[in-house]
Amino acid sequence: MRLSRLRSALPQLLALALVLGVNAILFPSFFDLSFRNDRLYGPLIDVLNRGAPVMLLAIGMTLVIATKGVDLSVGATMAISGAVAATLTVAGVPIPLVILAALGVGLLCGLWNGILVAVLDIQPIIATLILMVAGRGIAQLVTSGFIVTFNDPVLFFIGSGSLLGLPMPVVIALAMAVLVVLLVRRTALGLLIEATGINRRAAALAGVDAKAVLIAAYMTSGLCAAVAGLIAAADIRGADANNAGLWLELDAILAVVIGGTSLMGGRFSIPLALVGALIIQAMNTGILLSGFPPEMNLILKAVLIALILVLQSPAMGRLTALLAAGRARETGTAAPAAAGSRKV
Amino acid sequence: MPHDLLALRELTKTFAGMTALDGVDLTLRAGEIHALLGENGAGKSTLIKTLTGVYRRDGGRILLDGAEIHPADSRQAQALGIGTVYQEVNLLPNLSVAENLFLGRQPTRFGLTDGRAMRRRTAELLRAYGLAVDPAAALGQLSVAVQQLVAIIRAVDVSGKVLILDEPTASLDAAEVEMLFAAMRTLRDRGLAIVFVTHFLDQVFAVCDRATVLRNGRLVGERVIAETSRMDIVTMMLGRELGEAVHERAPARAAAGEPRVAFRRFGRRRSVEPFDLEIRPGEAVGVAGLLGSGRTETARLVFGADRADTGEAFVDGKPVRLANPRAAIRAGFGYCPEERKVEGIVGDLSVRENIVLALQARRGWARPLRMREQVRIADRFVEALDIRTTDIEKPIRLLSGGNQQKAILARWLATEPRFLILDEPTRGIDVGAHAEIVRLIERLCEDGMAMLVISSELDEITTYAGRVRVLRDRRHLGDLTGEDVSPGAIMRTIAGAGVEGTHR
Amino acid sequence: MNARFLPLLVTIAVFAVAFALSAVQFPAMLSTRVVANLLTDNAFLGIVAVGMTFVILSGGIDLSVGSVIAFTGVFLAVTIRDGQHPYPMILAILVIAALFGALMGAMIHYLETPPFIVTLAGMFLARGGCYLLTTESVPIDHPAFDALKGIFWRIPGGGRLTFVAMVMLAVFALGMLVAHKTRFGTYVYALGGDRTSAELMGVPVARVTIGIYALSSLLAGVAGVVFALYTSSGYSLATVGVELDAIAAVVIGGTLLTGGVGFVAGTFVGILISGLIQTYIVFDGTLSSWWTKIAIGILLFAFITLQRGLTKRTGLAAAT
Amino acid sequence: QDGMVVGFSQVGSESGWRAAETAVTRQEAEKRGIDLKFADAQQKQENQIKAIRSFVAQGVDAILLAPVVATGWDDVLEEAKEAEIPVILLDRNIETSDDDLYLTAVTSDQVHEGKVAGDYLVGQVGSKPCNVVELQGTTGSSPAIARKKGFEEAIAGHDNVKLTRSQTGDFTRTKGKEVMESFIKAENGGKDICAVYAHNDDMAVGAIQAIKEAGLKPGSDIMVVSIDAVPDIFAAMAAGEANATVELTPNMAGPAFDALEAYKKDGTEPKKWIQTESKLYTQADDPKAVMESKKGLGY
Ligand SMILES: Nc1ncnc2c1ncn2[C@@H]1O[C@H](COP(=O)(O)OP(=O)(O)OP(=O)(O)O)[C@@H](O)[C@H]1O
Ligand SMILES: Nc1ncnc2c1ncn2[C@@H]1O[C@H](COP(=O)(O)OP(=O)(O)OP(=O)(O)O)[C@@H](O)[C@H]1O
Ligand SMILES: [Mg+2]
Ligand SMILES: [Mg+2]
Repeated sequence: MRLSRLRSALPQLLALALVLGVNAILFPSFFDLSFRNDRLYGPLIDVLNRGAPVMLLAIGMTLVIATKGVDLSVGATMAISGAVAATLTVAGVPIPLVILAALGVGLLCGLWNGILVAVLDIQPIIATLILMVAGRGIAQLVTSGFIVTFNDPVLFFIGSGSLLGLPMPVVIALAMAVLVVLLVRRTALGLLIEATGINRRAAALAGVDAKAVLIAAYMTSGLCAAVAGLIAAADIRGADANNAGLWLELDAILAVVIGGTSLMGGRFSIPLALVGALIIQAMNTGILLSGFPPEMNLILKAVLIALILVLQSPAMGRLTALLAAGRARETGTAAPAAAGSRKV
Repeated sequence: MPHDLLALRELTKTFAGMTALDGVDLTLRAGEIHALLGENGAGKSTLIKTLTGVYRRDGGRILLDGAEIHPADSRQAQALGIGTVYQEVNLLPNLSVAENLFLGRQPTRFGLTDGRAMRRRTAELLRAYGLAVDPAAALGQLSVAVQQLVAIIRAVDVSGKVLILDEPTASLDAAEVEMLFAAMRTLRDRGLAIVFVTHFLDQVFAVCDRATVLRNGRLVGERVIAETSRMDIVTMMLGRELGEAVHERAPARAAAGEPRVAFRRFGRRRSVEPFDLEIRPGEAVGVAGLLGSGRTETARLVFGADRADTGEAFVDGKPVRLANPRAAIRAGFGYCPEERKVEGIVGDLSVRENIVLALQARRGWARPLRMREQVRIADRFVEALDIRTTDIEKPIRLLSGGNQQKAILARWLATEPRFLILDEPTRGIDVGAHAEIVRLIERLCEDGMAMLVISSELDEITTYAGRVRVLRDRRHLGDLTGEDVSPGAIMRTIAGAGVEGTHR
Repeated sequence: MNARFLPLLVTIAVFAVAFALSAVQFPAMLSTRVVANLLTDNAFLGIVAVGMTFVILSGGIDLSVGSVIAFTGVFLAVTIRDGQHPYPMILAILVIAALFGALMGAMIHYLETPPFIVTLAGMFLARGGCYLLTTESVPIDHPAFDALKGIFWRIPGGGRLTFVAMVMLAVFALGMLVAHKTRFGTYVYALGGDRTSAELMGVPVARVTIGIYALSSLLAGVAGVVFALYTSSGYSLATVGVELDAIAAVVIGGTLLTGGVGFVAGTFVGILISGLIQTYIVFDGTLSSWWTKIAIGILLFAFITLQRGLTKRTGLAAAT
Repeated sequence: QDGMVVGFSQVGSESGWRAAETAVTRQEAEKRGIDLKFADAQQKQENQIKAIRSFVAQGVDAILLAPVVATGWDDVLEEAKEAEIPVILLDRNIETSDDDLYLTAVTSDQVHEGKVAGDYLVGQVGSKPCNVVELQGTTGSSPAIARKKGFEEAIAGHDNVKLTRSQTGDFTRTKGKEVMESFIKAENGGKDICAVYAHNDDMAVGAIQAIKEAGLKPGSDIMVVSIDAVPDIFAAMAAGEANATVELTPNMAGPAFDALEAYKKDGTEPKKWIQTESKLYTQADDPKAVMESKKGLGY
């Protein structure tokens, strides 16, 4: 069971290894790690640290995609939560309240999306597109369009502090991942989400409260986006309503899909979505370190994604299986298929 | 003289570690109807899909008219003159009836498809089969039975040499089945070879010339129908003798006590006219009627899947609101829907998860069933209902059709319902399991469950139902009880004779 | 009428009502100039949206179109600057675009990978291709090119039906023909309805998938040419995010993102609706940057809920 | 005169500077009693063209255009000209075959901005060797191209000043910080970097944080030079963490309205290019005071 799960994660892990390997070729000291300012320091840590927001988004996005939906509004939600946090901090509101407000706003955004999708039955992409467009406007409304800088040690710590040798954003993202994984796997939520995503009609007839499940998924996504927004704001010590989280929804969806969760809903894996997020960030960091001219960034990304696609494709899996079987036949050992037939 | 039209030799197919077909031979002659028989999971559907190239075969040869063929997909098989109706209705619900019938071979004019000609020819075809359906209607809006008929008409129309029908009669009633048989005989006489998969032995003996029997993916034997007996065939399929007689009439139980569930003037506009219904503990009420008579609608209404707009419902004398399935489940209801593929199975989930789904949904998300408990429940029902699967972790969509049906039944039994609604519970279930399920229904009644069972098989209904509700044109005509619970009386009631006599 | 056309009729009705309301508020909206502008200004978007309709009908998605438009413009601008004649270059880029789409379609089919990632990679590649050609914005200045731009039909009342608007209308007409009157069109619907069933019924899935993405990219190429005519230049940062605008127009037009249900004609109304929202906001002219965004969101929401509500109600009534 | 209706097609609100420009334009219009019709194009040329067309259809008295890109305006400006509506360009010039299509352009010289920044750096380092890393604006955007060009002109011929790394930071703080982190990793923990040149202040602010978090001192260990002069960079300068910035004034509308009013009154043709000043601010210019003075401008 354990082993089979590891085997199903193989394509993603291979892809990550591939990207890291390419990075190490382009930038030899890529794996250098040192201890500085109470924390680990080095390109690998940068990958984790910079990848934290997309990792967070990917956690919620995985659940939404598992319900056969998609959440385009996460970038905008990040902007709103950052804007709210910054504005309240500047206004002198105590920090615990600020954080609660920022997270609450995220939950509210998720609730809105969830109601549109589950109750009003609007297609997820268009339902969340509404908040994607309007949300950034709301964030700018909160900040009046300029970058609100703040000065608060707690928020600074969230952005650039460290715990157990790891940067805070990484710690928060991992904690959130563990929390959500526990939430969906230790309760029946995961099963209900998957059932709803695969066959909503059958699930509803079996007594699954599909509406509540959908709303819960979008609210989790909103919450994750709010945390990511808080981190993004804390990172630059200011809320940039115009650019915070811009286009990150695409990265998050990409991470989830690389992680093997189908956009048609159903079976999902949060850990693999995190691996997906790391693959994307490793690509970005590698490009920055490599010293190629910036005009090449997108081409490099495209080529890498294409490579990952080929590597992960089921067709490729069959091909390797075929080769393996062929080799087995050549060496005279029975092909696994034949062995199987004798057993049954 | 009939010659060997299609021959399968040593056909082998394995799925990840399990052998579904193990060197199977099959010979089809021109101008014969050939039954392909076997238990659920014996490999019938797999054989068909391997033959038409949907699955890549791992070994063996396929000869058509003596020449080896290698269809890579259903399309190429069609081009070779092999038309197929696969087990689940595999048509496109979003296209019109006409488009479904002519997909891939629409008539064209000046390079553009000629919609009018297509609809005209569709109307002709439908008329020939007595279907009053608008050719331009979206297929998904029609009942499963009509969809099944459309699939058959399409396959018949595209097959030039071989017609394959995988359980086509599962959702048809007697009249439609007769019509289908008439068409099959005509085609046979025209020299087609027809493969016919069914679990109804009556039908085998009614139309088939020869039969090939599979068991566990192996060929058991081939028989000429005229020279063999039912028992012989059943024994070949099961590998043992079928214990008891299948159609033994249960002693009519006098249902006693207060009603478990009661519905007063329950109805819904444009669906079913208001009706009264009471079911007592230990009572199984059968529901009979023609296609589209409103049986499925009645079941959905009673389960809260469609909301009733008039009337009230009572459980143990107390009023309940059946606003949605969840409310019904809370009240102790269970419902096995008719459309297994769209409303029953959750395809990518495992057999285990499908079985525990309803129970888990009722407990709520916060009170998960422990893994050990889930496995125990799943194992128990896999054993009790003899669900053939290599592994309870296998995605349910990979199970054979009949075994999927059993798993859905298990899903509801696991919730230990007080009132169970079954819509065509034995559809696609083999003889052995059929007897099991009939026995199961009887046992559940003995244990005091209240049941509403819809079935097109009147023989079956009369076995376990002490009372039969008859429907026509979305109206509940009334109940047949006692000696009137017989296929003949039901047929007469449906047909309109003697209604007055039984209706009270 | 057939129930399948209901969402389309509702969408048209919603647009008509909205246009009437806007015209009451701003009578200038009724001029032929505004109506003609609506067509001209959204011509390139309409053309890609037709391709996107096919992709979405088949149950897929194409994120690369915005970048393909930009690449087409940059390619034309650079080659014409370097002395090539526009017409052969237009032909060349259309062929390139179609091949590019076919390649994506082939990857989607043969590697069995989700269209989302494949076309996202395509989006990066085409945009990166722009940067490789040039990062600057390059004007297009060629008599043959200007000749195309010069074609228009003057409508009474000051409006002009420009060449690009005519191209868009032609593409919509052709799109409807292909969707509803060819085998390919039916195959597209079949794929979106249920891929497995379609395959079992003998739809040539590989060919159709490749064809769909080739068509989408080809139309993105046409849209790129139209955009180049519209702006007389090629710019590598042009039309960022247009794929989302196109998807939104398709979905507003009543096509289901899950595939199999929808109309090319609906997309046309979708384009008009999104154009109307923009025009309305510009006519209003009092909204700040952020209120502009919020207003777009609110109007979008209003349209969608109205459309859904009406479809549901009339749908119930029609079911009698 | 009074009650003139002017349409303003703004690029969007992608940065603090942009928001300030919008705010100042509104203030200037209000001061003069002009009815400003504002249209935000969300960074899309097609939206700007649509907006101008709508302005023409509405019959405004004049149009202000802050073009998102230099090319592709001929046709729509032609339409405005046919309707006899004067168009004034703000903060960026356009490439056109016919200068008569617009009344005047109020812009800075962005190549010059880059050159001012480069000259400052060259002057500061003297003859010492200096490896500079560059944070570019959005790839393909005209300020990024021009500011790079100007800077390279300034350091050309000074062989001790070298551009060793150059990446895009998309004009944002987040990306500026991320790219700078990588540069530091790539250049021997930052020890091989003498200065960072950022195409705008926002990226510079991000870079400053990255430098600090790497344990280095921005402003001394690594010099920071940037462009725009938004308030936050003055705060950094006051703290000694940034060295210089080149001002790009958000008040483009003031001169534009002046020219427009003169033109409307008696047909005075303004100059074709009204160039705004590209003033260099350093730590010596009392950054705190400058910051205060900019507070009211809507940054
Ligand atoms: N794609 C697949 N992957 C793995 N196993 C499969 C697959 N398809 C079928 N099987 C297995 O092969 C066996 C034969 O299934 P098949 O569908 O051919 O049975 P059948 O004879 O048609 O039964 P039924 O009467 O219930 O339709 C079953 O055990 C089933 O679980
Ligand atoms: N022969 C037919 N011709 C046209 N439409 C039909 C026919 N049979 C059924 N229908 C349609 O199918 C729909 C489904 O009916 P319903 O599900 O109530 O049938 P049912 O009584 O459950 O029968 P079954 O379950 O055998 O299909 C009805 O709306 C009916 O109009
Ligand atoms: Mg079968
Ligand atoms: Mg039914």
